[in-house]
Amino acid sequence: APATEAPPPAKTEEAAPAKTEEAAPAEGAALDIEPIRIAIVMPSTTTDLAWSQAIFDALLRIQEEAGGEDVVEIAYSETMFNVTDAAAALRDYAADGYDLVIAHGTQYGSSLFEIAPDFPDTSFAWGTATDTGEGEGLHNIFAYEARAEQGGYVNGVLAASLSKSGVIGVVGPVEAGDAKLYIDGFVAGAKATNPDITVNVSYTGSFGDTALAAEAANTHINAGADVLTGSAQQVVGAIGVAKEKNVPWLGTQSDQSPLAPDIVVATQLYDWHDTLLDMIKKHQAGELGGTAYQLTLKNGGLTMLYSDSLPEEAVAAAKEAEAGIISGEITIDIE
Amino acid sequence: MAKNNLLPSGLPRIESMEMRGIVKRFPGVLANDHVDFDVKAGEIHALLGENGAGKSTLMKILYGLYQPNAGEILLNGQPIHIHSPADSIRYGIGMIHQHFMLVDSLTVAENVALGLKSSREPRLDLDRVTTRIRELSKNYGLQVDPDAYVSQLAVGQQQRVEIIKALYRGAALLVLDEPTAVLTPQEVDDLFAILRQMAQDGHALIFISHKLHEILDLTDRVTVLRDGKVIGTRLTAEVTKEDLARMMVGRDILLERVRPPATVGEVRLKLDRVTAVNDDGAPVLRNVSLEVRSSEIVGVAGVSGNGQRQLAEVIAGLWPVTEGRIFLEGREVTNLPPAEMLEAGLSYIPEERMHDGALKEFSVAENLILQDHIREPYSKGIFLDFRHIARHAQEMIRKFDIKTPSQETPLKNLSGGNIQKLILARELARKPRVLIAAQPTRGVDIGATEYIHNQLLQQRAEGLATLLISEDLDEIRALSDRIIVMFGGEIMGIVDNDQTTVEELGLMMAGEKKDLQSLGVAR
Amino acid sequence: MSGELSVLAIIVGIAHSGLRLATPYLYAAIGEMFAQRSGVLNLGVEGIMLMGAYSGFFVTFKTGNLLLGLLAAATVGALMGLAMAFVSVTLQAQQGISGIGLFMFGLGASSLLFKTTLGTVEGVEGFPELRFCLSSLGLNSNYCLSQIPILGEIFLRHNILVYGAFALVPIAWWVLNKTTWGLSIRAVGQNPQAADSLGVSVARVRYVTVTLGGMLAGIAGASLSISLLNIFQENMTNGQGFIAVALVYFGSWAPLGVLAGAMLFSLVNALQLWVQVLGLNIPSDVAVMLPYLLTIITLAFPFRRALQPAALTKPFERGES
Amino acid sequence: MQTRLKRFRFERMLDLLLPLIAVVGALIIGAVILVLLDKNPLDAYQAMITGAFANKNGLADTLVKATPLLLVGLGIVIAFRASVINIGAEGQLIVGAMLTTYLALELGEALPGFVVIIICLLAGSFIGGVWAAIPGYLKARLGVNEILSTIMMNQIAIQISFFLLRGPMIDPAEIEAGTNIPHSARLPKATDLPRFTDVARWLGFPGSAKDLGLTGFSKELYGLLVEPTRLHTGLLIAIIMAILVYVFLWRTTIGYRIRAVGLNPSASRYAGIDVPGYTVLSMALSGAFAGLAGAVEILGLHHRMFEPLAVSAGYGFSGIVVALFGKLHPLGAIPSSLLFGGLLVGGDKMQRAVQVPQVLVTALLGLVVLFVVSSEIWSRRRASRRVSTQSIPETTS
Ligand SMILES: Nc1ncnc2c1ncn2[C@@H]1O[C@H](COP(=O)(O)OP(=O)(O)OP(=O)(O)O)[C@@H](O)[C@H]1O
Ligand SMILES: Nc1ncnc2c1ncn2[C@@H]1O[C@H](COP(=O)(O)OP(=O)(O)OP(=O)(O)O)[C@@H](O)[C@H]1O
Ligand SMILES: [Mg+2]
Ligand SMILES: [Mg+2]
Repeated sequence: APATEAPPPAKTEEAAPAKTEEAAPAEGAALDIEPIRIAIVMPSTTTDLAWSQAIFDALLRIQEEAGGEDVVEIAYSETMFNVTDAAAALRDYAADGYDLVIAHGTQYGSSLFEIAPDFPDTSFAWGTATDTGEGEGLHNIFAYEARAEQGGYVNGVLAASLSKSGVIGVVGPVEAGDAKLYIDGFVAGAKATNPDITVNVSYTGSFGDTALAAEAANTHINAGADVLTGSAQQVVGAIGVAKEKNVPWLGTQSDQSPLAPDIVVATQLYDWHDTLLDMIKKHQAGELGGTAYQLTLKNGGLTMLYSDSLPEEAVAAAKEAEAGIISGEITIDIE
Repeated sequence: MAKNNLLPSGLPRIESMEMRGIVKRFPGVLANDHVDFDVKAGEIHALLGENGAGKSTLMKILYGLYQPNAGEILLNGQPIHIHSPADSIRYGIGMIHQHFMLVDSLTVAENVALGLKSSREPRLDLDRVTTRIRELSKNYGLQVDPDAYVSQLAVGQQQRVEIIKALYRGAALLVLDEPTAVLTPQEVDDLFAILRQMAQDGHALIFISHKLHEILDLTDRVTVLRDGKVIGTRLTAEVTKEDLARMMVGRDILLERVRPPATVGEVRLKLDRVTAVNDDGAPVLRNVSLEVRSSEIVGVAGVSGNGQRQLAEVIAGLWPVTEGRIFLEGREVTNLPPAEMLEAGLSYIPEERMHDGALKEFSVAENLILQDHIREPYSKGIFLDFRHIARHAQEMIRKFDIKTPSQETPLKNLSGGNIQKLILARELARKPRVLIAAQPTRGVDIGATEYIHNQLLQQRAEGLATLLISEDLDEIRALSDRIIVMFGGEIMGIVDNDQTTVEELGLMMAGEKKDLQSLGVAR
Repeated sequence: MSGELSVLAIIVGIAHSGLRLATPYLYAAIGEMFAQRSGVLNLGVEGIMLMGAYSGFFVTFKTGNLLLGLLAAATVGALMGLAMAFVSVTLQAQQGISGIGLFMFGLGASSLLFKTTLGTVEGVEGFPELRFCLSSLGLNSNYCLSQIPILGEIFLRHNILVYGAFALVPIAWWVLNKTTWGLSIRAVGQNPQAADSLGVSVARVRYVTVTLGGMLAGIAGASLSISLLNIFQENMTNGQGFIAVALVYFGSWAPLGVLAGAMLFSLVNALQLWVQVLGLNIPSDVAVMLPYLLTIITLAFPFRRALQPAALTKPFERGES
Repeated sequence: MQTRLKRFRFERMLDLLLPLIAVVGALIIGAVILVLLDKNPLDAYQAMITGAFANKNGLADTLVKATPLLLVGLGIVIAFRASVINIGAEGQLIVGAMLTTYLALELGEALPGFVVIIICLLAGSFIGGVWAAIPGYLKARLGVNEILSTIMMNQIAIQISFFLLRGPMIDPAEIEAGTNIPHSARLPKATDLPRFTDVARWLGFPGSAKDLGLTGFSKELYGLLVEPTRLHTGLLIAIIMAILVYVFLWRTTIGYRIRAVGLNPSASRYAGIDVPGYTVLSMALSGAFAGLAGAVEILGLHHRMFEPLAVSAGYGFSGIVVALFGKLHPLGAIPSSLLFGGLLVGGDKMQRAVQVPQVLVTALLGLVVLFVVSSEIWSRRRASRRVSTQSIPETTS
């Protein structure tokens, strides 16, 4: 099993863009929060090993740390790909008196902006997004996003150091959004490490086409790739192929190593724990919204997990990249 | 003794089959009302009756296609239960259905092999089936290519396949439901020879036909059904045509039509050396030339599948003409789309009335405006005008004596005869200049037939030019001024009805061309 | 970009991927072809595939026995086919809509079972690639037939389920055209009245074909979950069942036609993956669109006549005609 | 006569009740599953019913959901009436939504809102119609099976949308923020379809439910009409369209022809109807309704375009179910869309109330569909008995 590095103690303050605030530090195990009811609406499933699972796991962790269901009550709606249904769920949770209602999908935004004014005492959270709706006079929305390109960059550095063939394969879903951020960061990281390296990127055109993702991985391997990465829930298919062909895989979003412990050698983990906790605290302090959060390496929202099996110098290069990004020495150019 | 019990095919004989007190109710119809019927080995027993008398129903019960509401069936004196065709086949009963039971997309051999155990299960043994078919073809004079697809066969050939299917299974008891409807006189003779042979060999045969002379010619006994009841069973030798007709209808009947003399007028329809081909490029019409004048009925005789349907369809604009020209009232209309042919004054009664002529799910009123719904007064702009449509329907129902609960009734609830009357009403109401009537009385009972015939004659008197296509020679003879005989897509001859004989027509129907001079001067 | 890759290697890669991608389509489409040839349109293939994928995976995961897993997938698929047969043959329900119902049920039920029994995406050891090594024949050699250049590389590096899918094509052809059963199936789909009048049980034929179709759809699902991907994830078929139904139409209801359709679709999919991998300057969306576009374009060529079974989607009742 | 009439009415009622009985049957199986999952089925179903129908928000959600279902269903009705199987409503809806978004963004500032709305509705219908006419044409002229081609066209529509949304049509703010989420900018507010509450305000409704002293369900109903909910006037468009489609199919010559072609192409050809032309036309009309649904969803609900499958939301399939439940009748599609919309909304509500996985709802709906189609055999049997016991006069002979 990979050595899971304990999440580094979250850092305070970072030169953040205006109106963007960092998550507050989490102190120790016992969380000091009042009982709260949280509801979350997600486009895929809580077990997708990717986008939705990442935040759901964080919620469960908070619940556990805070003392269980009596303190943190969690309600969820998954597979809410249909925005109309998602909106109904959001309104319903708010009407049911949930204190924090999370809309975990970009596409939920316009619905959320219509619902939020009707529930001025409820906090809402919207991700991935940067807009808290203050421009429209809304004060009870938090926004959050993951700077996926940061971990992407680190994974890229790692991949370039691992690759012997000089070819790396990337299995993307749809060429947009979070996935594209990650992949662009990945390509930048790989190129920065080895300008001659070839990074082949292919998209399946769908978030859930596991079979095509698997074949994309196969194709990359046939094209000479000896390190693979990819994003969205479809990648479980690609990881299966990587496992079969014994090609190392670099993950993102959720920890995919249980699926192939020897193959998933590094992961950019989205750790929403601190962000969520900060929202809870703000809410309980009477600040219902208005903050835009970012998961970054610097604030510990993005953490890198490295497997023991990785060569030391590769991990060293990756950690150096991490440090560079955190310190601001490395800036990532994306299209 | 034991040998005596076997048929030449090796099957055991059915010494006797008896149906007792058979009752079959369909919703609203008592199709069989306590029917008693029997047949013995070596006998040909005729079943006779008007359309809808219940003949097919009785036979379908025997074959296991329907379950009777009451009554029993005895085989060799033993009561038996027939739940499905599989059962009846097991008992040695075979049936040639009124409507062919053939799979178009399969070959003749495959159709024959269907449902049979193969000699090398699970593999098909088509070679053996083919050989057997060839044998049967030879023994019984039934020419048919085992490798041909059924869809490629003419109707007469398909009928042969049906017979071969039954012979192949060696049915000890064979039911033939109107097998002669699509055969030429010569083919009928051949079939009868086979049937007589089979009877002699010890088969039991049940034969259904509307043609009285066939019954007199072939059968030993005859049972007449009317309205689902048995009117009587007679030895064929002891009855006359007139007796049978009276038993069938319940009164004396006059089968003659009076065709008053008429003076023909201008040429309304003219075909000039029209040729047409099918999807495979094979010609279905060759150099067909004809004229139909005002106040004239021209009959087209011929065995089914000799180009009559295509002739009707090229005129209606439904089948492309590859060579030659068609004129309607002097105007060339070759290959105009159907809509324009209708516009030009053509009316058409297609032979497959349910398939081509009407919409089962549409109401009577809707069916009556099938071509003309876009015209005044049935519509204004794009909107249908229901007041006029209803008024029109009422008028047609009254004028043409269409029996229907209401004008809103879906067409499928009408009987065949009334559907045909509706189609006739619709076509005539359009005040056509030329009418093509294909098989206008097929499957229609005597009353309705009489009515339709009289309508056609009345329209003739009013100047309509009619091309009457029929496989019923009696009908052609009764109505036509001139008769065209078709064979293999060609015109074999055009003769004056009053100056020809059935023999002459029969020869031409079998493919003998009348000499060309007479063709030219036939008018 | 990848200059070192020879054209030949790319072709080998495309062909190899094409065969793998075609595998689930072949199972599902051949099964569906049987059902349709007998006159039943089963639009629920997608749902059956998902249930097959789940049960195959679950049993393999719990027992470690791939054959048991395959058997489970086939059984569950057959049961769902049987349900479809009951609804569409015995209860004469409209086939299009009952298929959609079956699909929704399969999608929901497989996910529900996944959540309650597994809870998270797990992996199994799937059917291994066969490499046809001489050593397995007891020969003292390290050589494997899969090393044969080109042909071996394309054809001899697959697992047993891939070979099974392709073996199914001639078998299906044989059953359909060379056996008494096949004759009954063809007749029942074309003219059930005629078949019935010769003692062929229309209902039985349809029950068997639809159940068989379900079984093959179940195996199609298993070919994803325990042979190609070796995982189960909710909705992992992602519309492949519907494509399989479409391929039956594409293939004009003939095994070889279905094979051609499945290969065309899969090869173009493999090709578009290569197009992207090679970094050719085509937007990814356009590349993904290729197989769909090409399928439509191919169909527009008039060289084929559709041979749609005349009784397709029409329930049969004796005495109706 | 009296008893016959009574029996007739009773049987008619049975026809209407049968689907409901079937729904109950499916729910009983669902109850067993719920018990196995350790949930109380009574709570669950109570949540389901109250969630969909008991209060103004539930009702609003049901109606909002029923709107695209009805529009898509109407299109399906037209296609199926012409014997064309349109499985491509999904793609047609998506292209309608895309063009609507584009036009609303382009014209939204330049023209008055209602003008833009009308342009968008027409354009959405138009492009949906064109998208469907392609498979229609391929079927009519080249014999390409429409089940196949419409499935393929769906995928093409999805990929084109992704292409446009991550490039030419992406929200500029996304590029600025560097997040590159593939959605368009929010459409100008002026192009929002008015919500019921807006309409009520314009019409000067007397006041809130409380002011009027309403309680119970009437309060909810009143609230549904005048208080802020998501309910938008797209619903009215859909209902008006249902009536128009009814008039169109049964009162116009074009509708007559479409039905004739669907019932019997051969007889239609004999009657001079251009069968291929009407096949294309009915497909195009069918697509136009799906396209209109796309336009209405964007203008009335989402106000921006995002992931195409999240906009089309399976309406292509559920629309088919709605049309068939409605017996392929435009007016039947109205209650059918309400029922189905209610089941979907209520199912979600149940999921939230007792926290069962969402997929249970999907499985349950599948069972409902299976049970309802299976139950039709009884009403069909009775219908055939009914028809044939109507007296038909004997022919004179
Ligand atoms: N499946 C059925 N359902 C309802 N009524 C039926 C059915 N089959 C036959 N009938 C009716 O039963 C009656 C007897 O029909 P049957 O086919 O036995 O007549 P037939 O004597 O064979 O007539 P034809 O000479 O026209 O073949 C008719 O009124 C017919 O309409
Ligand atoms: N297969 C069937 N199913 C249901 N009803 C049928 C069937 N066949 C016939 N009928 C009904 O039986 C009645 C008689 O039909 P049929 O066509 O046999 O009339 P017919 O007795 O031959 O009358 P006509 O002499 O006018 O042709 C009609 O009401 C028809 O709807
Ligand atoms: Mg009749
Ligand atoms: Mg009969």
